[in-house]
Amino acid sequence: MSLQNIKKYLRKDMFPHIWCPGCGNGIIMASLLRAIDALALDPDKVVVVSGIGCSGRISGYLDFNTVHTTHGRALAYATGIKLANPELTVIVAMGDGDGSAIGGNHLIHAARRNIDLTAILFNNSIYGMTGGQFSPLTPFEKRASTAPYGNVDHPFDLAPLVKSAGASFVARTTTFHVFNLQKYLERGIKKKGFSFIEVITGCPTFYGRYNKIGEGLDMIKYQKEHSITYDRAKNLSEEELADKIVVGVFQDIEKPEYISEYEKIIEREHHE
Amino acid sequence: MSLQNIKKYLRKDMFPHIWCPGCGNGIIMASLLRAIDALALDPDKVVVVSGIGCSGRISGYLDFNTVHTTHGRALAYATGIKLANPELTVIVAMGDGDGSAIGGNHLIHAARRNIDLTAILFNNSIYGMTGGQFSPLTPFEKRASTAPYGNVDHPFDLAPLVKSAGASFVARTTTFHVFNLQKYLERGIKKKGFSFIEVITGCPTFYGRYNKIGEGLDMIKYQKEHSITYDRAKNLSEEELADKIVVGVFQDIEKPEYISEYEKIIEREHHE
Amino acid sequence: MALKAKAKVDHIDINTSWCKGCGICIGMCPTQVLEFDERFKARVAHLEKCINCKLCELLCPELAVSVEEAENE
Amino acid sequence: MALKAKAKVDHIDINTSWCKGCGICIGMCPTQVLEFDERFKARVAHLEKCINCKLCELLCPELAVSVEEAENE
Amino acid sequence: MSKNVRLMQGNEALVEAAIMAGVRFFAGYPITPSSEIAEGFSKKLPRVGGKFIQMEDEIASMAATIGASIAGVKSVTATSGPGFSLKQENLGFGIMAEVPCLVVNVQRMGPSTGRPTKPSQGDIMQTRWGTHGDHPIVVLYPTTVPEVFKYTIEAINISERLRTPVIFLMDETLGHMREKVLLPEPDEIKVVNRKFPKVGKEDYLPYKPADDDVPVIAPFGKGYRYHITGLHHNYKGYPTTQPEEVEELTKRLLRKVERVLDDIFILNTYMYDDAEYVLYAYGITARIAKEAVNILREEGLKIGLLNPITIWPFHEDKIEGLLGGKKKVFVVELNSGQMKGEIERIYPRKDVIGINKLNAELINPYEIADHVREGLR
Amino acid sequence: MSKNVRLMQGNEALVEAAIMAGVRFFAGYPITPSSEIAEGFSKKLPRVGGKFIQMEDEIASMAATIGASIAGVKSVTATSGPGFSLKQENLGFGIMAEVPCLVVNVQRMGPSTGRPTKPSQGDIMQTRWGTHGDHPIVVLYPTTVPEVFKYTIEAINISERLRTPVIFLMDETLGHMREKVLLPEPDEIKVVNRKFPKVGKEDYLPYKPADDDVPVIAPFGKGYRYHITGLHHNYKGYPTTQPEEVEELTKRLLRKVERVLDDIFILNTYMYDDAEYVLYAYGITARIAKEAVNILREEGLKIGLLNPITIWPFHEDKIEGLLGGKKKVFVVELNSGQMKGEIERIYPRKDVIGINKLNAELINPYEIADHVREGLR
Amino acid sequence: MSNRDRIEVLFWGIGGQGLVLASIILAEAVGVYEGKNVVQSQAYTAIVRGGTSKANVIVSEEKEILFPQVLSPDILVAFSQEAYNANKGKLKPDTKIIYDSDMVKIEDNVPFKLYGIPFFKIAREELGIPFAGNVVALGAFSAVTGIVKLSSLERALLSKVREEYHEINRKALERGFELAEKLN
Amino acid sequence: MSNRDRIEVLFWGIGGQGLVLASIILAEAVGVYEGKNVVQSQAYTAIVRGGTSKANVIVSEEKEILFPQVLSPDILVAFSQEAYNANKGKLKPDTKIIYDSDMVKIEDNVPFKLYGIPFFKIAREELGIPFAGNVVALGAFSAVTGIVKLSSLERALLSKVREEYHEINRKALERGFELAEKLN
Ligand SMILES: Cc1ncc(C[n+]2csc(CCOP(=O)(O)OP(=O)(O)O)c2C)c(N)n1
Ligand SMILES: Cc1ncc(C[n+]2csc(CCOP(=O)(O)OP(=O)(O)O)c2C)c(N)n1
Ligand code: SF4
Ligand code: SF4
Ligand code: SF4
Ligand code: SF4
Ligand code: SF4
Ligand code: SF4
Ligand SMILES: [Mg+2]
Ligand SMILES: [Mg+2]
Repeated sequence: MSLQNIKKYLRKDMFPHIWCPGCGNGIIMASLLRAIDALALDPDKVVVVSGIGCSGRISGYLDFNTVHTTHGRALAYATGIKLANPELTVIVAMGDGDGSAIGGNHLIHAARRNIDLTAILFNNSIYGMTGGQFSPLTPFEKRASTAPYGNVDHPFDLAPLVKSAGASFVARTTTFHVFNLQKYLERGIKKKGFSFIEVITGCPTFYGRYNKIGEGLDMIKYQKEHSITYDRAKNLSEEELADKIVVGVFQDIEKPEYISEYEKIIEREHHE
Repeated sequence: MSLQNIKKYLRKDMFPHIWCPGCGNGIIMASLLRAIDALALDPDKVVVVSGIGCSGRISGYLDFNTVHTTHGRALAYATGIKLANPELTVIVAMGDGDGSAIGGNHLIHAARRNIDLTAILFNNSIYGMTGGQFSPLTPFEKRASTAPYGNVDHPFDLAPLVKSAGASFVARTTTFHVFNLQKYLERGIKKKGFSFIEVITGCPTFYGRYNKIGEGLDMIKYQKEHSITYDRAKNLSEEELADKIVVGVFQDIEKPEYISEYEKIIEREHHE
Repeated sequence: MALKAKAKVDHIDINTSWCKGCGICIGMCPTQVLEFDERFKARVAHLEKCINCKLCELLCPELAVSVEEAENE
Repeated sequence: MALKAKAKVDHIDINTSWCKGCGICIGMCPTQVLEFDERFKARVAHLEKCINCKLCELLCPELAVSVEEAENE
Repeated sequence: MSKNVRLMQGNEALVEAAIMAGVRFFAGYPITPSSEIAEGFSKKLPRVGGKFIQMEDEIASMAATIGASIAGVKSVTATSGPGFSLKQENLGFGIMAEVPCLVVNVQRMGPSTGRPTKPSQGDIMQTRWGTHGDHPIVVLYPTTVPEVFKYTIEAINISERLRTPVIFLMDETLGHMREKVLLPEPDEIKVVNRKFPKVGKEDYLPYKPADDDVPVIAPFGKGYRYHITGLHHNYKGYPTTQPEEVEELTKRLLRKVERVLDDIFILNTYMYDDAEYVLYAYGITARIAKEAVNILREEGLKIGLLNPITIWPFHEDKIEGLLGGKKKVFVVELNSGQMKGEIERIYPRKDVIGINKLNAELINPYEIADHVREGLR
Repeated sequence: MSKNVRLMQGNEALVEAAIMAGVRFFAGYPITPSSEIAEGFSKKLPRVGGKFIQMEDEIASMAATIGASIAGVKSVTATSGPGFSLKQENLGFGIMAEVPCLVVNVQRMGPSTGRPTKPSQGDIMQTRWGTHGDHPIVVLYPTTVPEVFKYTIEAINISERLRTPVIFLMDETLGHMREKVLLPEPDEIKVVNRKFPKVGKEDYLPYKPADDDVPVIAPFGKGYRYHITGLHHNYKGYPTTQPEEVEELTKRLLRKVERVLDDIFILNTYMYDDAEYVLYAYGITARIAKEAVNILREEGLKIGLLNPITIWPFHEDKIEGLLGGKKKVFVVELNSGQMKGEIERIYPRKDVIGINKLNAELINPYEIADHVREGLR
Repeated sequence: MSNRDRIEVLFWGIGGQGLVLASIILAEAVGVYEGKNVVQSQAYTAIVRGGTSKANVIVSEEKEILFPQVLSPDILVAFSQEAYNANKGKLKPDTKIIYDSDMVKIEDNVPFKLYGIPFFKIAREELGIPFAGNVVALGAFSAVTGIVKLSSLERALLSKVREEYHEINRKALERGFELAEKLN
Repeated sequence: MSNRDRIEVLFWGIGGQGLVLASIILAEAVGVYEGKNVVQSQAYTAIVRGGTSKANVIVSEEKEILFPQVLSPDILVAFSQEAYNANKGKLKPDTKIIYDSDMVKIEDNVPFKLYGIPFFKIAREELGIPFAGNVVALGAFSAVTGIVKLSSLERALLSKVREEYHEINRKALERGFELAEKLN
C-alpha cells in the first residue's frame, strides 16, 4: 500500500498539519488510514470523532464524517452517533489527557457497555496542546510543566485498566511499530464490540524536551529500545519492567455488544 | 463491642434515619462505627465525606467532621481535605451510581494516585434515591425503572477494576458478612494508601421489588446464599460464577502513598 | 470479639422508636428469640434461647437492637 | 503487505512543502538513503541503497514521503 | 370522552409529545424531579424503534444527545439543576456546532443540592447564560400539562428549524402533577424536520448559511463528508483564526435566532387589554397568577396577565409595547427576581415590583393578590 | 529600582499575590490561557509548604479546592471558559456550604472551544448566573498586572470575610501580558483570615450567622464536629425541609453579600467629575477605554471613564447616582453587550450605547473613539 | 376559588399504603371518564418508605383549575393519625373526613363530617388482599362525596390492574361503597 | 498615543528562534533595570513549533501604557521573511527594521531604516551557540535604538541563564551591539 492509496482520505487543503516537527501524531494518522484502506471501508460511512488536544486535531485532516468535540468527551459523542446510526463505523481519537484524565470515565463506561466503537488513545505521556503539563499517563518522577520537581502521581497502566472495564479488544503499541499499529487498528475496527488501542507516541516539544529524551527521532528510537511484548513481559519482575513499554494484544474476546443487545429489545417491543 | 460503644458516634437528633425498613445502609453504618471504635480513632480527627444518594445520607448521622457533597464528587472533595490536612482520617461513602457512574473517574484517579483515603461503596445495584434506575453495577438483564425490558448494560466488576487502577487495598463483602465488613473497614482505614471496600447491600424498595427478591431480610439471605470467596472463585468457570458475589480481599499491598511522596518535595523545596 | 467465649445474655434492648419492623433480626436469629409485636416492631419472645451470637444487633439497620450481657462491661 | 517480495524502488517522492525536517526518515532508514537538504528538509541522497523497506514512508509524521516502486501499481 | 384523553404528569406529556414530534433518541442521567422523563423514554422508545441510553453522567448525556442528532436523529435529554449545570459545556458545543436537540430542565430548588423535591424557578438566568461565551438561546416554559405537550412539539420544531439546542423548562410541580391531555392524531400536529442539502457533494459547504442564516447540515453517513468543531470555523467547518470569519460566525449565531423572534416568541395574555396593572409571570406561577387576576378583578382592580411561554430570547420591543401605558408591573417568580431584571430594562424600574417566594413552596393566588394590594398602597 | 520590582505576567502575579494572601492550596486542570497559574503554583507552593494538585478534570479541581478550604487552608483554582462551565455545579456547593476560595477564570473567546488563545469578555453574565438556583456572587476583574496583584489579595480577603467563593476574572491578554509589579513586603498588605468560633464545642452551631450574617465555621479537625451539606440546612448544618428555614438560608446567603456592597464594590474613575459622556468599561477594555478618553479629551469632548473592578454584585444605586446628569453612556465590551443590559436597568435604554467587538481581537482606543464620535452624531 | 366550582381532596397517610395510586385513580375517573377538570399531584420526599405520603386531587366541573394544590381540603382521606393531627387546623367545618378507623382516632365534638371505616382490616380480613385498603377507601369516597361514580372509578382502576385481579378489586370498591352508604 | 511617549517594538519570526524570550529580556531591561514603563505580550497559537511567533514590547518613559499591543511598530525585529511581508504595510516611514539578513530580504528604496545583520549565522559560526541569534539581535537592538542600555539587557539576560553560559551570552550581546554600531 503506498502513500497514494491513503492520500485520497486527506483534506489536503488543511495541510501541512499543525503538529510540531517530529510529533508522532502524524504517524498514527497515516497508520489509521492504511487500516481503513485495507479494510476497504466506505468513506461515507466512516466517522472519526476526536476530543481536544493536539491529537484531537486529527479529525480535521480526514475526509470522512468528522467531529472535533469537547475535551474528554469524544467517546460520549461517539456513543450517541453510533447508537443513532449503527451502520456507521465510528473511530474515536483521544489524547492521554483527553481520554484518561477528564475523559477517563467515558472510557471505562464505553468499555463496560462494550459498545461497538474503536478508540485510539494517543499516549504521548503529556498534555501537548496546553504546554506540557503531566497527564495520568506520565510516568512517576518524570518532569512536566506542572511537575517541576518530578511527577508524584502514579500513572495508570491503561490498557489493562480498559480490559478490566470490559472491552472486547485491547492492544498497546508504539509509533515505531507501524505494522502492528495498522494491524491492531484493523482488528479493532473489525471487532464487534469496544476496541481500545493505546499508542505510545512522541511529543518532542514537551515530553521529549522536559525529560531530555530529545527530538522525534530519538523518541521513536526510545520506543523501539524500550518495548517488550505482552507475552514476554508476563515472566518479568516489576523491576525488570520498570521503564519498559509492554506492547501487544491484551484482550481479544467475543462478547455481547451493546447495540445488538438493545436491538433485541426493539425487535421484541417495536409495534409501530 | 456493644451497641453502646458505637451509639456515642451518632447524631441522635437525626434518628430514626431516613432509610427504608430493611435497607442495608444502616448495617454498613453500624459496621463502620464498630471499625472506628475498634481502631480507637479520635472522633475530632475523623472526617466522613459522602456523595448524594440514599447512601450519601450517612454523613449526616455521624458525629464526626462530615460533608455531604455533590453527586459523584465525594472523592474529589476528600482529596482536597486530606491533602490540606493529612492528619485527618478521611473516610468516603459512596453509592454505586455516585461512585461508579458519575463518580467513576474520581474513583479510578484516587486509586491511581494511591492517596490515603478509605472509600466505601454501598453497592445496592440501583439508584435508590432517585427511584430505582439501573446503575453501572446492576447485573445484565435485571430490571430497573429505566430498564423496563431488562438491563442491556453490562455491569462493572468494580473491585478488580479499582485494583487495576492502582489501589493499595481492595475488598468486597456484603451486609450479611458483618464481621468481615468490620474487619475490612479496619484494614482499609489502617492502610496507608487508597483503600476501597465494596459492600453489597440491599435496596428492598427498588432493587428487591423490581427483581422480585423480596424484602430486606430476603436480600440478606440472598447475599448469604450467593456469596463465594475470592479464593474459591478463582477455580470456577464463568458460568459457575454467573450469579455469585465474589467476596474477599482482592488487593493488599504496600506502595508509595501520594501525600507522602508530595511531602518529600516539600521537604526538599521548602525554604520559608 | 464475637469469637470469645460467649457471655450470658441478660437482656436484649430494642429501641422501638427506631425499629422500622424490617424483620431482619427476627429472620436472622438462629434460635428464634425474636418476633413481631402488634405494631410490627421487633420484640423479645424467648430470651432463654438466645445464644448471644449478636447477629440481631449487628444486622439491625436501625441500630435499634442491643444485646446486653450479664457479666462485666 | 510489507512482507511480500520487495519490488525495486523507482523513485522516492518527498513533498517538501509538507516536510518539517524532523529527520525521522533520515534517521530510521536502515541504509542511509536520505539526508537533509540546505533548508533542513529531507532529500534522497543514495537511492541505489534503498531496500524498499518503506520505513521512511510509514514513519514520516507529515505523510510527505512516498516510496514508488518500479513495477506494477 | 375520547379515548385520546389521558391523565398525565408533565414529565409523561413531554415524552409523548417528543415521540410524536419525531424524537427517536434519548440520553440521560436520572435526577429528581426529571427522572420520569428518562423512565418514560426507556419504555416508549424501543416501541417506536428508537433508542434510550442511560449515560454515566449528565455531561455524557448531553454529548450523546448531540451525537445522535449529528447522526440525523431527533434527540432529547432531560435533567434538573445540578445536572443542568453539568451540561453547560456541551450545550455550548451544540450551539456552536449548530446541532438541534431538546434539553429539558425540570427545575428544583437550588443552589446546589438545595431542595430536590420542591419546585423553583431559580434557573431562569442560568438557561440564558449558563455556558461560557456569547451565544444565542431559545427557552420555552409552559404552564400546564396540556401546554407541556403542545410546546414540547413547538420547541423541537424550533430547534430543528434554527439548528440550535432548545431548552425546555418545567418545575417540580409541573413535572409531577397530573392533568388531562387530549392527544392529537399525528396529522393534527405540525412537525418540522431539518433541511437536507440540495447542492452536490462537491460544492457542499456545511456551515454556509442559507438565506435564513441557518446552514443546511447533512446528517452523517449520507455522503456529505464534512467537519464539525467547537472552534470558530469557516463555511467548510474548518477551524479558522481569521478575525472576520470569527466575527461573522459569532454574530450569525446570534442573528439567526434574533431575526425570527416574532415567530418564536410565544406570549399568552389574560384580561390584558383593559388592564391598568400587569402581572408578568411564566411557568407554574403564571397559572397561579391567572387565578390572582380573577381574585383581583372581582375586587374591581383592572389587572391582567402577561405570560411568556418563550422565556428567552426576551422580546424587549414587544413587551415594551405591551407594557406601554400600564401603571405598574408585578413580576411573579419563585426566585429572587431574575426576570424582573429584564423587565426593568424596558420599563421604569420604580414601577416594577417583584413578587417572589424562596422557601421551596408554591406561591398561592391569595398571596399574589396580597402583594399586589400592598404594592398599590 | 527596587529589587522588589518584577516583570510578571498577569497569571504569574496572581500566583504571587495569592501566596502572599496566605493561599497554601491549589487544585486545577490545565487550560489555555490559564495554565501558567497552575504551573506557577506547582512550582511555588511546595516552597512555602503548600500543596498543589492536578486533578483529573475541572469538576474535581473545584471539589478539591473546596475540600481544602473546609480543612482550613486558603485555596485557589483557575481555569478558562470550558472549564469554568464544568465547575459550575461545585461552585454552587461552595456558595451553599459557605466555603471561601478563589476561582479564577482567564477568559478566552467562546462559545464552546471557540478561540482558545484569544481574549474575550464573554463570561461576564456566566459568572453571575452560571450555577443553578438563586445565589450570591462576588466577581473581581482587574485591568493591569499590578492590579491583578492587588485585587487578588482583595478577592481572597473578601472570600474569607464573607465565606463565599469569589470569582476572579482576567482575559487572555491580561493573563499573558507582562508588566512591572512592585511586590510589597508582607507587612504592607492587609490579609483577612476567616474567623474561628468563640463558643464552646457543645453550643456550637456552625451555620448560625453572626451579626454580619456570616456564620463562623470551624476548620475540620479542630474539635468542632459538625455537618456540611449542599441541601438546604438549619443552623446545625442538618438538612431541613422547613419552608421557614429554607427561606431564611436562601435569603441570608444573598443578604450577607448585599449588605457589604459598599465595602466590596471597587470602582475606579478617570476624568469623571466634569464629564458629560461616560465610557463604562472593565478589565482589559477599561485600560483601553482610558486611552480613548485621552484621545477624545484632546478633541475637547468631555468624557470620562467608569471602571468597576467589582463586576458583581452590580451596585445599581451607586452607578445610577454616578450616571445621573450624564448625557450618554458607552459600554465597551469584548462581548455582545452583556454588561450593557445591567446599565439599561438604571439608565434610559436609548442613551446606552454598546461598543462591542466579537472577533477575538482587542478593541483599540481609536476604534472606541470612533464609536463614540459616531454615537454622538 | 372565588367561584366555588372547586373541590379539594387531600389524601394523607404513610408511604406504602397506596394512597398516591388512589389519588391517581380518582383523578382519572373524574377527569378521563367523567370529563371534569382535574389536577392531581403528590408530595415527594427523601424518605422513601414508611414516611409521610400525601396527594392532592382538585376537581372542578367547568372551571380551569389554576392553583394546583389543596389550600383547605373539602375532603380529607386520612390513613394515619398524623393525617388528622397535621390537618385539623386547616379544615373547614363541613370538610368530610374519610378515614381508616383503626388507624385514626378523632376527638368527639368536632364539626367535620366523619366517615370512619377500617379499610385495611376489611381488605385484609374480608377480601384477603391486605394492600387493597386504598381501593376500599375509594369505594367509600364515591358513596360519601358523590363527585365520582363508582363505575368511573372501576374503569380507571381496572385499566391499571392485571386481569386476574379485576374481580377482587371490583369487590373491594363495592364493599367500600356499601359500608360508606350506611354511614351516609 | 496622543502624546508620543510610546515606542512600539514588534518581534516577529518563527517558533523556536527565541524571540519571545528576547522580548521578555528587553522588557525586563527597560522596565525593571531602567525604571521605564513597559508592557510585553506575545501571540499564542495552536501551532506549537515552527509556526509564526510574535511578541510586542511597548516602552514609555513617563506615561502609563494603556493599549497593550503594537498598532504600528516603531521598531520591527524580523526573523523571517513573513515578518517583513506581513508588516510592511503597517510600518511608518521612520520605522527601524532590525532583521536577520540571511532570512529576510527587503526591497530597495523603502523608506524604513534598515539594520540587516546575519544574527543566527554569527551566533552559529562566530560564537558556536546556534540558538543565540536572538541575543545577538538584542545587542544590535540596543545599539540601533538607544532605548535600552546594553548593561540593562545584560542584567536581565544573565538573570535567566545558567552561570556557565554567562560569558558566552555576554559576548553575543556585545557582538550584536558592535555590528549594529557600525551600521548606525
Ligand atoms: C474542559 C476543558 N478543559 C481543559 C481544556 C484544555 N485542554 C486542551 S487540550 C488539553 C490536554 C491535551 O493533552 P492530551 O489530551 O494528552 O492531548 P495532546 O495535546 O497531548 O495530544 C487540555 C487540558 C479544554 N479544552 N477543555
Ligand atoms: C449531578 C447530579 N446528577 C444526578 C443527581 C440525582 N441523583 C441523586 S442520588 C442519585 C443516584 C443514587 O444512586 P446511588 O449513587 O447508587 O445511591 P443510592 O441512593 O442507591 O444509595 C442520583 C442520580 C444529582 N443529585 N446530582
Ligand atoms: S506539542 Fe507535542 S503533541 Fe503537540 S503537536 Fe507538538 S509534539 Fe505533537
Ligand atoms: S430506596 Fe433503597 S437504598 Fe434508598 S433507603 Fe430505601 S431501601 Fe435503602
Ligand atoms: S444474639 Fe443471636 S441468638 Fe440472641 S437474639 Fe440475637 S440473633 Fe438471636
Ligand atoms: S432488625 Fe432492627 S429495624 Fe428490623 S425488625 Fe429488628 S429491631 Fe426492628
Ligand atoms: S524505503 Fe527503507 S531503505 Fe528505502 S529510503 Fe525508505 S527507509 Fe530507507
Ligand atoms: S520524516 Fe517526513 S517530515 Fe521528517 S524529515 Fe522526513 S520527510 Fe521530512
Ligand atoms: Mg497527550
Ligand atoms: Mg445505589
